[in-house]
Amino acid sequence: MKKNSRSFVAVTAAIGLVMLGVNYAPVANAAGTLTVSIGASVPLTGSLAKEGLLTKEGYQFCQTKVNAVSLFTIGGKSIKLDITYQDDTSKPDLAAQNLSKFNDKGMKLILSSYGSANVNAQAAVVELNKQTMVDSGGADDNIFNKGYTRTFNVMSPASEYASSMVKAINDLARPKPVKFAFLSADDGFSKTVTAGGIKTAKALGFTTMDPQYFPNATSDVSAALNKIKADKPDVIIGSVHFVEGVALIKQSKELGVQPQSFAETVAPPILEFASTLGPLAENVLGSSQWTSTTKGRDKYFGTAANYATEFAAAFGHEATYHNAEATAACLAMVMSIEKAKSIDADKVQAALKSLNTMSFFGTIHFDSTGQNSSKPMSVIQIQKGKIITVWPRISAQAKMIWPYAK
Amino acid sequence: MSEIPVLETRGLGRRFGSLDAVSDVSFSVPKGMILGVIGPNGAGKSTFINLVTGHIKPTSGKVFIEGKDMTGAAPWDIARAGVARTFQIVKPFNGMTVRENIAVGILYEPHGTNRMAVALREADEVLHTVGLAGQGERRPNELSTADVRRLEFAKALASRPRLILLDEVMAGLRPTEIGPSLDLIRELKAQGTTVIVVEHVMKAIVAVSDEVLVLAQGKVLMQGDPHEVLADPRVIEVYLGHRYAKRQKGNS
Amino acid sequence: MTTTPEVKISRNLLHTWIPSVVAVLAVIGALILKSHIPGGELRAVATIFMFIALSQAWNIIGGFAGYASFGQVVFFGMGGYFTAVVMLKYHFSFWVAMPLSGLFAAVFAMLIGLPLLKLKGHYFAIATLGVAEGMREVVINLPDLTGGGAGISVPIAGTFAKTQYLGDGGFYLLFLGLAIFSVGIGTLVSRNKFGYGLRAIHQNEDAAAAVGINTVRSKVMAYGLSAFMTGMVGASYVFQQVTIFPERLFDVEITVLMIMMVVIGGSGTVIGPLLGALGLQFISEYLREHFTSGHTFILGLIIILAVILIPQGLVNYIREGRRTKQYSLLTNIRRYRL
Amino acid sequence: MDTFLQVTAYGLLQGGLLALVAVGFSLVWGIMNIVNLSHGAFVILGAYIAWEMQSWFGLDPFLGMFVSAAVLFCIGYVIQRYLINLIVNGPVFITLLLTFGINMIFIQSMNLIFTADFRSIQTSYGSNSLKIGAIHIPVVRLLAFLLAILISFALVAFVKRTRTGLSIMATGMDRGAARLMGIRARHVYAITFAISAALAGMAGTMIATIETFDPAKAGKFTLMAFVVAVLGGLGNLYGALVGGLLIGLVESWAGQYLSGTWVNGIAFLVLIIVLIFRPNGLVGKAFYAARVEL
Repeated sequence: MKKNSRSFVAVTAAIGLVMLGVNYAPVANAAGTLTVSIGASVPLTGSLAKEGLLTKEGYQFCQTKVNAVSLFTIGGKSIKLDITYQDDTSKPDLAAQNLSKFNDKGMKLILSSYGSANVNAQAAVVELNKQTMVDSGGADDNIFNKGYTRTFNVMSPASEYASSMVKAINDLARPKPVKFAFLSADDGFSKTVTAGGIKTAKALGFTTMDPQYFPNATSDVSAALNKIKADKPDVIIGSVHFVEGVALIKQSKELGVQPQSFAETVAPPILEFASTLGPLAENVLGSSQWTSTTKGRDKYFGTAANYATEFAAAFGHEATYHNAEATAACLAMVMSIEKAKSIDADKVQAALKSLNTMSFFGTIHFDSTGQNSSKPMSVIQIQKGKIITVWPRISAQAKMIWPYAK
Repeated sequence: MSEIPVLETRGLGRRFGSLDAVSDVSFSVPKGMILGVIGPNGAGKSTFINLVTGHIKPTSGKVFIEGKDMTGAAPWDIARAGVARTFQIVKPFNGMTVRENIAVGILYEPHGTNRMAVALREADEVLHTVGLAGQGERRPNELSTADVRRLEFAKALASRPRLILLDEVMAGLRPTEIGPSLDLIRELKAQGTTVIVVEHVMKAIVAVSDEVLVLAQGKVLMQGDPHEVLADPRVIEVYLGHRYAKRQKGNS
Repeated sequence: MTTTPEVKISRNLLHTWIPSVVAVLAVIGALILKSHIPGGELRAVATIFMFIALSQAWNIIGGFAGYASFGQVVFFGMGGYFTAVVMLKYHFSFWVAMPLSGLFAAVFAMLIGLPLLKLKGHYFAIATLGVAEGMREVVINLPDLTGGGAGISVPIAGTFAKTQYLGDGGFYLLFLGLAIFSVGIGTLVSRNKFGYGLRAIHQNEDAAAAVGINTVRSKVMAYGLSAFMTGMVGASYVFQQVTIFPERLFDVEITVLMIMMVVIGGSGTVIGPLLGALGLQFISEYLREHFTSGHTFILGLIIILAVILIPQGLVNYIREGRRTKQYSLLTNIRRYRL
Repeated sequence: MDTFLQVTAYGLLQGGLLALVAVGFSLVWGIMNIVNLSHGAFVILGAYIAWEMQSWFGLDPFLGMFVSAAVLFCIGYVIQRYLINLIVNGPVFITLLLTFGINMIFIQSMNLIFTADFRSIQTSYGSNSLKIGAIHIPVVRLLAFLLAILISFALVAFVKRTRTGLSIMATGMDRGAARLMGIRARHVYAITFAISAALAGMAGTMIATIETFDPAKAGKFTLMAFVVAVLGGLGNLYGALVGGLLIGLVESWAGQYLSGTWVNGIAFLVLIIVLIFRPNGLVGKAFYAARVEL
């Protein structure tokens, strides 16, 4: 007992010492440069590791590019981005805790984690710590309806994900389909997406069936398909993530569910979607935050096409919209720093509020809740294994193929 | 025998599937008696004990403890009614010291102390009684086979039972170690405790029992004076035949 | 009888005040530490406290009674959701909601415990795991009450917030309090009749019943107590996190962490789970910060080594060593190898 | 009616896949009393190996699965012989923790080697279905289902007919006695674990052909194997098959006839009910349940 108690004291003391000894990295001040320390907690392990890595790549690309061009100075010093990464293992509590640790080290500027749950937790902490965060990975509306003022999201809101595809079909599909079936994962984000889609579809006069839900990240959506099969919908819209998205297409084939068209959120613009499904992926519609034909340009990355080329050269794979979102978030941060002529979190926050600019990512302009609601989403279609932008018409690379039979 | 018997069973039976492990066992044990229970392997001796102590629920019949119907009662209720037991396959509490093993029994005795320190002190007395003095701080798994048997015995004694059922406490003991155990059983009787001894060691049973009950195929074959029972040809036939003879030879 | 036991007992009594003094010093140390570390570190240390409380809670049912509650997180989740719902919908103060959450979890545990605690070993483990996974589904499928997959947010400011957000320092103290409370309960249980009854049940239920222990009642009580503590921790976690989601609140990994901490520290002891929580949480936090891509790999290695070298847990290893004067790790390996 | 038949058929097929995942897990648990928390990681590793075989050599997954099985057999042997054997006589929690540690290392290694990208093995026949009336029977799922049945029978034949199989069984029942009979328990344990890992590898290949996989999915397969093994019961090599089919059916029916997303909840409810009324599982033997010690 005695000995154990002593070891307890020793361990407590040791922990105390180590924690006191944590280094508070001051803003390094080399001659002529001003280092901007930015904290980024991203999921590098766990269920969101894949998207987390894409997010990190996007941030890294931004840092390299911005540091290389060095387009403005503050007080005569050129800006150097220094982004510190921490793994949050795909868990909201760690995503939040990492931000507080950044705060300890004086990092007030934050680039977000990936996933609505993670970003939701982060947004609360950002408010408390008076940090300023640009969000590239959490689009769920319920992050932005809480009155937070320090989180800014470069993405189009969740309600646009399915809506944009409904609008595209309304706009381009001939003969026009009649009946829409919505299949959805049961997480908050996907449900918001579905609700938005149904609202738009009804407004445009389409018939909508009751949405069918399945567990988030399931690889078996057969129950939902069996339920809608008899009603023969013309279009199946899936609010899904990658795994459910692939399952939806595969199992539809297996079960003989044959609508005129499939449209899915999130999954189709991911590169593996086409390679995983092969011919089954052909002509599936998807909504994307960004494509290489997105309209707009900025002084760091040029156009979306420039971005795509340079990114592919730097990372050896095509840029996905997750990469672009992350870069865009970082870009919004940089532009606001330039505008504020300061790296103070409050001044950057003020600059973000009034930011209104074009970029390789399209419009970046935050509404009062901090969402980039004026940015339209693009609709893509897998055509011959390639991700082709088909809507809005202005950035379309090819015509939407319609209808198609599976 | 106008007194209420400490233990009485009426038509006690237990059926496992289509097998009658024990059937129609009726007998009674008056206060202060040492009853020996014998029978060949599979005769239902352990099942019988388990039926009395509530570890197995009977499918027929009744169990009365000091006149009270305890049929189907939970083992702890039977323990609290003053019945203690040992297990044929010893079940010491391995995570605790030998003293603590005993102390648990003392703590959970209805009229006992609730304080561990007191219970530990009392445990030392029990350990002394069974010949484990000085072993109190060891772990059961560090004891010799004989000492583990003693511990099993001591655990049963800890709750100061009025009836104690000993399931082969002498199995595996050397002849020299059997003597002290028998003395202990006699001492229990002297203190007024009723004892039921289930044994394979025939010599021990004969030496200590006031009466012997013979189980065969789950039924009572006969009950009576040890020497008379052992001399009975039916008993010799079902059970003792070669085994007892062999043992006698080996012991002489 | 002899005089030796008397001496031993008085020595034991002497021993009892040393841990108390150490405990008081540790608490004072923790309070001093609070004013010396910044918010993020406070949060990290609060998480350590949280796991101390959780591992102590698990230790009651898993360590003492030997029932491997693999679904322990269900009480964390239900306690958490109870608090979130009553704070959001009924405007409860957190200080009322928290103990109620504990009670809610305890009552639930005792209800499911009646049938489940008849199961043994892995079967109990999987059944409790089933309850946890099932309850998560229930929470997801009751969106009107729980917010479903979209999560639920506790009011922390404004008119609906009866209790203002505590801040990093406040939660540090709250979790410290829970840790103290749980270590206190653990100490009490480890020394009293109830705790010895549980240990006896752990070793052998038939033998425990034979000495008069009401095994059913003891197990159900232990499960309830364990759930009570876990539920209160869950409630506090929810308040700290503000917005919560079913995936995290019913995350099986939280259970696994509790078990790891208890087993590596030394199950069935009080100091073991405490050290386990402290050590493991500290190491994993350190690794995560310094080895961004390889931290789980290293943590896995550490766990494997710890399990092979000191399978009985740190505290039990030291205790055995002191008793038998045998510290060799090789003998230790020999004990459980084939 | 068609819908019911379709749902039932699909549930059975899905159940076969679950059985395939669980059969090795159940074997190791039954024989050695080890709950292998790294089983799911073995499944995923098997999927990766088959995927690599296809992408490098164009090997069809139904051939590639033998490569997966062979590689995992070796890995499994080494892990049991040189790691798990070291603590196999310890309390159950020790083996749980050890395999959890192994699991962490495997998952992180796969994360680093293969990245967290989603993958899937593509075949020309991948999503084809046989049509029986209005019922669609997906070909690959059917093959996986048949494989699960085949493996269950093969395993029983192996255990009952071969020397190695008999020594595995004997060791499972009474290690001491088996040792006295000259059975090398260390080797037999390692072989048993190796077989289990090999079966996980085959299951992984099927998973890769039917669905998508990534390292983070490992935990899900371990959990399902756990449920299926308990449900079927230990000590019966058909246990996994029975448990798998039941879960498959229940989930399928629940998905079809209940609203919302209750499928997993219902599966676990069935599990708990079965455990309360039949603690040894549906076809398990009491010996294996009683033996469990903590």
